[in-house]
Amino acid sequence: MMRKRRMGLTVAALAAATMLAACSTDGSVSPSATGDASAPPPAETQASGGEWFDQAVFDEQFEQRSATFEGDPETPWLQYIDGPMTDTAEWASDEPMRVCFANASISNPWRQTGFITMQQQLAALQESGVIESMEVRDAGDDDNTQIADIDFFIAQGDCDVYIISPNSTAALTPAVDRACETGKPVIVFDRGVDTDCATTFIHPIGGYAWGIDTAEFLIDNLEPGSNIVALRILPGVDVLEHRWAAAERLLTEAGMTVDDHFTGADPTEIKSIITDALSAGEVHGVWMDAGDGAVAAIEAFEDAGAELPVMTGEDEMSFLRAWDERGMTALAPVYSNFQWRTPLLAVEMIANGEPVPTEWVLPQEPIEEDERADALAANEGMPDGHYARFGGEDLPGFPEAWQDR
Amino acid sequence: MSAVVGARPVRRRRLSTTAIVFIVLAAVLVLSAVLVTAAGKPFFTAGNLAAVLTLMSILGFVAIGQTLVIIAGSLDLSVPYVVSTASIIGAGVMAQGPAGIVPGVLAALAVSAGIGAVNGLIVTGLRVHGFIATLGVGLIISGWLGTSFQGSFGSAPPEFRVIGATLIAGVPLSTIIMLACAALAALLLHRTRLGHHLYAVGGSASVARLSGVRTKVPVVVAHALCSMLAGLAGLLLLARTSVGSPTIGSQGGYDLMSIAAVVLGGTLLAGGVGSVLGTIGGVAIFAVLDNVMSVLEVNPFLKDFIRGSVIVLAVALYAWRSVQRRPPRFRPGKEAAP
Amino acid sequence: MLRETRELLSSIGVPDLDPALPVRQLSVAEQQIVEIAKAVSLDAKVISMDEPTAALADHEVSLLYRIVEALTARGIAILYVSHRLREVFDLCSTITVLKDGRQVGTYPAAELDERGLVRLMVGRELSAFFPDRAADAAPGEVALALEGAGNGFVDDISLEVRAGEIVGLAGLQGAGRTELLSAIFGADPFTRGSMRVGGEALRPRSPRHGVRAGLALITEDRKGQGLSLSLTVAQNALGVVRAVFPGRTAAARTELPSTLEELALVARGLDQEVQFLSGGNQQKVVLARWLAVAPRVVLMDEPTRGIDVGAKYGVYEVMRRLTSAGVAILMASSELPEVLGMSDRVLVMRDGRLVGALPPSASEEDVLALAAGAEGAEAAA
Amino acid sequence: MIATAQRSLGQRFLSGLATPSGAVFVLLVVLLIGVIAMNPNFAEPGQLVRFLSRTAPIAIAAIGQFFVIVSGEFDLSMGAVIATQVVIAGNVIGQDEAMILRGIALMLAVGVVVGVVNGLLTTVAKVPSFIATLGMMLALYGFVRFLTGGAATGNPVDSFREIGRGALFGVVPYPVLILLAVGLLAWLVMRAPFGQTLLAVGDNPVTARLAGTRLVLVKTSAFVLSSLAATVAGILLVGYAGVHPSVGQGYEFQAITAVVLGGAVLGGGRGWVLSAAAGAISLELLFTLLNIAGIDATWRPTVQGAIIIAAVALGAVAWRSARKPKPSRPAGATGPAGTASIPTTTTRSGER
Repeated sequence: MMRKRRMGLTVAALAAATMLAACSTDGSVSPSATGDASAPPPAETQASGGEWFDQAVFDEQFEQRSATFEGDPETPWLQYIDGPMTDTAEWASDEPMRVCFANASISNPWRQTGFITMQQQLAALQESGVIESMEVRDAGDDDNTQIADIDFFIAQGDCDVYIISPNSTAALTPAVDRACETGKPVIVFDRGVDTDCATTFIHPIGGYAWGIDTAEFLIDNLEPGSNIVALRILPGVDVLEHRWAAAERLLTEAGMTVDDHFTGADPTEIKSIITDALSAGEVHGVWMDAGDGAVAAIEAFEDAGAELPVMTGEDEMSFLRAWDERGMTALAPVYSNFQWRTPLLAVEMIANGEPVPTEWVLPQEPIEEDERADALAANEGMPDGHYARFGGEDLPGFPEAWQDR
Repeated sequence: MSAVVGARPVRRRRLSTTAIVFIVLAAVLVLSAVLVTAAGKPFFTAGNLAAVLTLMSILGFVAIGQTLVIIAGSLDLSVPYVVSTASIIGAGVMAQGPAGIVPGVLAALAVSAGIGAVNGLIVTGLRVHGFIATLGVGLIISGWLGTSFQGSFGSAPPEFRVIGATLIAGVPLSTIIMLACAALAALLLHRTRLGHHLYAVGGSASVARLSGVRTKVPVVVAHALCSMLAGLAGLLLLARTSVGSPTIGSQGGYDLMSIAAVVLGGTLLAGGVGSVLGTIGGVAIFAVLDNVMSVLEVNPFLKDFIRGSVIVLAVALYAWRSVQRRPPRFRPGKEAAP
Repeated sequence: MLRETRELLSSIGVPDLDPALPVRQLSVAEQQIVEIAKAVSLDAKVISMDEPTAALADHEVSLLYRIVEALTARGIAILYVSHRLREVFDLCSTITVLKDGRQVGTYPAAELDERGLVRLMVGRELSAFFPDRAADAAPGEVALALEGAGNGFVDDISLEVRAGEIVGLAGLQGAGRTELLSAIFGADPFTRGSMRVGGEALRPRSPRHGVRAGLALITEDRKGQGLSLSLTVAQNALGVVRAVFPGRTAAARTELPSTLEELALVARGLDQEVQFLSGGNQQKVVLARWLAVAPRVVLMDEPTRGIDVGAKYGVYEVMRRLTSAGVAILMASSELPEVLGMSDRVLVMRDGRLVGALPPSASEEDVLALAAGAEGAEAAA
Repeated sequence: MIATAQRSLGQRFLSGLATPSGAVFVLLVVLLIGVIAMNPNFAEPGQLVRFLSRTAPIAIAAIGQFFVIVSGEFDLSMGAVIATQVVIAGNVIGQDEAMILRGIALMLAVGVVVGVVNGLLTTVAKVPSFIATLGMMLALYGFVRFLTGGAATGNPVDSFREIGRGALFGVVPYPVLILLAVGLLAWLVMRAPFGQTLLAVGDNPVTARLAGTRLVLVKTSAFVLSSLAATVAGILLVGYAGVHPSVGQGYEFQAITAVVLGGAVLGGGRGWVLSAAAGAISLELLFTLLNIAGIDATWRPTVQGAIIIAAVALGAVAWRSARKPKPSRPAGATGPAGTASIPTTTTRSGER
């Protein structure tokens, strides 16, 4: 029975597939147009399935850390590294634009903070008549849902511009391609996709830069041979994997002993891991690929009566505050949260027919000890899950919109 | 004997649970259309219907399999990891090009069926409750996935991806395949000996055993079929995303959602009673609900709240109706009929 | 499939059972028939029947007799397990006696009589099937009274049970005896009429209400409704006290060993799970459960179903002891000898109503005629 | 007639260990020895107490889950309750010491309400508890995140966090004391008529109802105990780790696993409450062992899954063999006991 059934299913699937290859379909995809392997994927995502470290990208981001950024440092969300520009004259329009935004999710504090910033930016642009409306679909961290969301936007035919914050790189590539085929401008930000069809791909320098900044800081502040515990959220997410790939490479080269763990961003887990590590021996340094939960790690040292480590966290407020209160040796790397403003500002530029950088690399500067006080002062009253470099101080809703979530 | 038979009062046919599922679905559809229209947006557009049907198809595969397992009196929490495994294996084999499609599909389904058989053997042979057995197997697979695959893996050739992106008369091909599987599963349940045995074992394993049914076989087969359907879901996701992904199954939360959809479709969680048609209705209710919330741009967090409430309310509706009662002989009220 | 089923049912002599009905809706007798049909459909050469009549009323037993005869005529061997000695002699050609897991002996049926069979089963001579009534037995106050009571399953029930009295409840399967008992107990409450317990007007709305009022219900389905099978003897025996009168638990626990001793319970210990006890010993645990709350009225539904002759006698003794202590007993049973042998009065039910009362001196035929609604039977009542 | 001969304490202890509820303690000791062998530091009293302190929340959650499981139900909303309580602690108590008592009262009230709703949905509305509590889980997670925009404002005041972080006289952590108190309380509850009735309800609800049990009340109480345990676990976790939306996530599955590891049977009627706590501690020891053994972090779920299945499978075998009946023999019965059908009778009857 079972075999018959399985064969039946397979046969049915295959028959359907061949039949469809023959008959023309109204689908938004045709095999030839999905750009199978025709577009050279950006190097950042080539590591799929294996080792995440990519020397070329590492070198590139190493350079970009000290690159000169075009534009006003007062508005870092508009800065970019000089490079190829996309001509947008064809989309120039006086009409307010209807924006369709396919968001991966707002399931962590970083994305929540960014989304608030984005909505405030939207309000400002609606005020100035650039944007008429923004329809948001939230995929709840699911590739399949996000693909359906994008296809829905395309089928609806109601969008003047697409903004996509992909849930994952490779899986969303075909859907982004389909959006590009509509001929409307497509703005991709945060995580990338394996196609360069987008009008602009907005992102901070990248995960390697984070890894380099943090590893160099630990190496500068610790003796070779020190024990470093690395706290990572989860495997398989490229922006996070790149952070660790670069840091691990540099730390190991510098002769550090590193021990990495996945925490699921759960502070309980973090505290247990540190406690176990401390019970096994001394821990001199803590490396994190995201800052929320850093306080639990610090408290684990305090509760065990151990000396506080040299530590890298993130520009999340709880970490900055804990760092400040305890006077630790620490660094707050930044994955520029202000990038959530940039896509809407790009829409404004497109509406004006101004060229936009094809790959829009935003600055990404860690907060060092001497900048900490300023960062704390500028974000007075913000909740713990807020990010210091959110870049929304000049927006109309500041600060209430970020304070009362 | 005739006296005994004759003494039985007339048994009135009541609305079947499946009928109620579809009445609820219709109500949800109407309500959705009203809400969406009131918000000034179109609901019954081709694009939107395609979106609903696509959302249905993936959960549909998993839920059909879950129906079989639940009818047999077990349950399967390992499905998300089977989905991911199938997508990885399919993508790995298909990376060589169109020639890999058939081997890829076969390999993915074979491995999925193997995982399901293991689930079934642990449940029947080692007598571990399905909840723990499949939770454990899920953990085992997730460890393998997490260790061996960091990020996406392999790729699907365009010829295979067509399955994920084709519409026939406005209906996604994936939905048609899902409905075909549903029909096969319904045939299996109602027209084959194995199907009858599934109901028998789920209704009461000891009674089934005493009736000469080999109680282990149907449970193992149900688990194998469930995993195979999860594997099909994984392949379909592969066709949609073009790459294998070790997390694609957990992203969708298919374990608890499929169980919820099955129960929403009127199948008894305790086993022995249920239908595939009802499950399709349950899946459709979820899909419409999700779609409406997307169209109305409901806060993502509030979506979960609404989902949870609807599950409970709908199931309460069936449960309230299906409290088993013998038909009364006399009018139960204050005054008896003469 | 329906047609095949109908043919199958005809072949064993029940052409009028609707194959399309869910089994749940069938009476126990009809379900039994389905079981047999299932075995026949598998072309079984040997069919074993374990207490096939346990759930059947005498009237339906004759149908089973016909089926068994039809099957043996087709060359099918029947292994018939029963506590009902009359059936054994009626149907069987060879009798094997088992006791305590061992085979006592196998004899041609013709070589045994009931008395000899009982001796083999019990291992000693039983002087009588039923213990004698206490000599000074005079019924006391009315302990339970119903007046025009009814619900969805029984109607217009009026009866009285006095303290120290055993009232038997006879009727065919499906006549409503079980329903009446559970209505009195509050499990399926009356919706009309009045009820008095010990002189106080009281209509239990729930089993708990019934227990608090001094009622006890010993159900016909011991394993499904009477016991918590995977719990121990002690946990079961204290189950009702703990559920309804938690304050009395300590006292009940102290009394438990002597209660069980009196009941002559055979078990490995108080911590043995009841599922491993024999039917008779399980029934004793059920009795212990209820004795622990000292009920005023005990409702018994098939109190000796599926237990061996020795244990039956033990149950009867407990009933006598209870009545001499002033407890009222309302007992439903399908075994007419038991009803007539134990009861002070016999009430007969048919189609959910009481159709008559008979003295214990009545014959089985009188009871059957009344229960089956034969011509003139009502007049006789 | 009843074999009342008392077995010696040692015999009872040994036969207790042969049941799954006892075997978990053997597992616990084995794992503890394993951990200490790989990291001798762990044997220091201070380390052990700190370990116990950090397992307190999951052990308490497992104790709560036990009540529900033993009554034949599931509570999947536990993790969501913990998350809710954590967020309430962060947002309601905040930095205001005066709010601590009111905050705790609110948390307990929320716990009771969730339990009552779960219980009524299961008993009155007849929704299977798996679905009812799954719905509650989604609804709670969703509602709390909707109200708070996904993140709490920050950790509550330190004096409140002391409950989960501090120690009595700086030696015995409060969580350990609370765990001991909860364990003792749970043990008493299970010995009391209520606990025994709960077992009976889990074994056979029909029998229990006919014995006069108020099913609605008893089962609902089990759900209330479960969400109260989750509330206590939440209070400890806020102290231990601080406020974060992911605190508590997955606790329902961990707690259920711990309860099953502790020998309770899904479906109800069997189990010992302290074994549930032991199951939780064993699970944590297992994670610690994997950590110390340096097993690649990504492989940990695999090892965990395999061990859970193996433990439960062995447990099932243990139940079957441990409760194999000895044939009951009436007093006065003579003759050889045991025939071919029950060969082990004579040799084993002395053990019990």
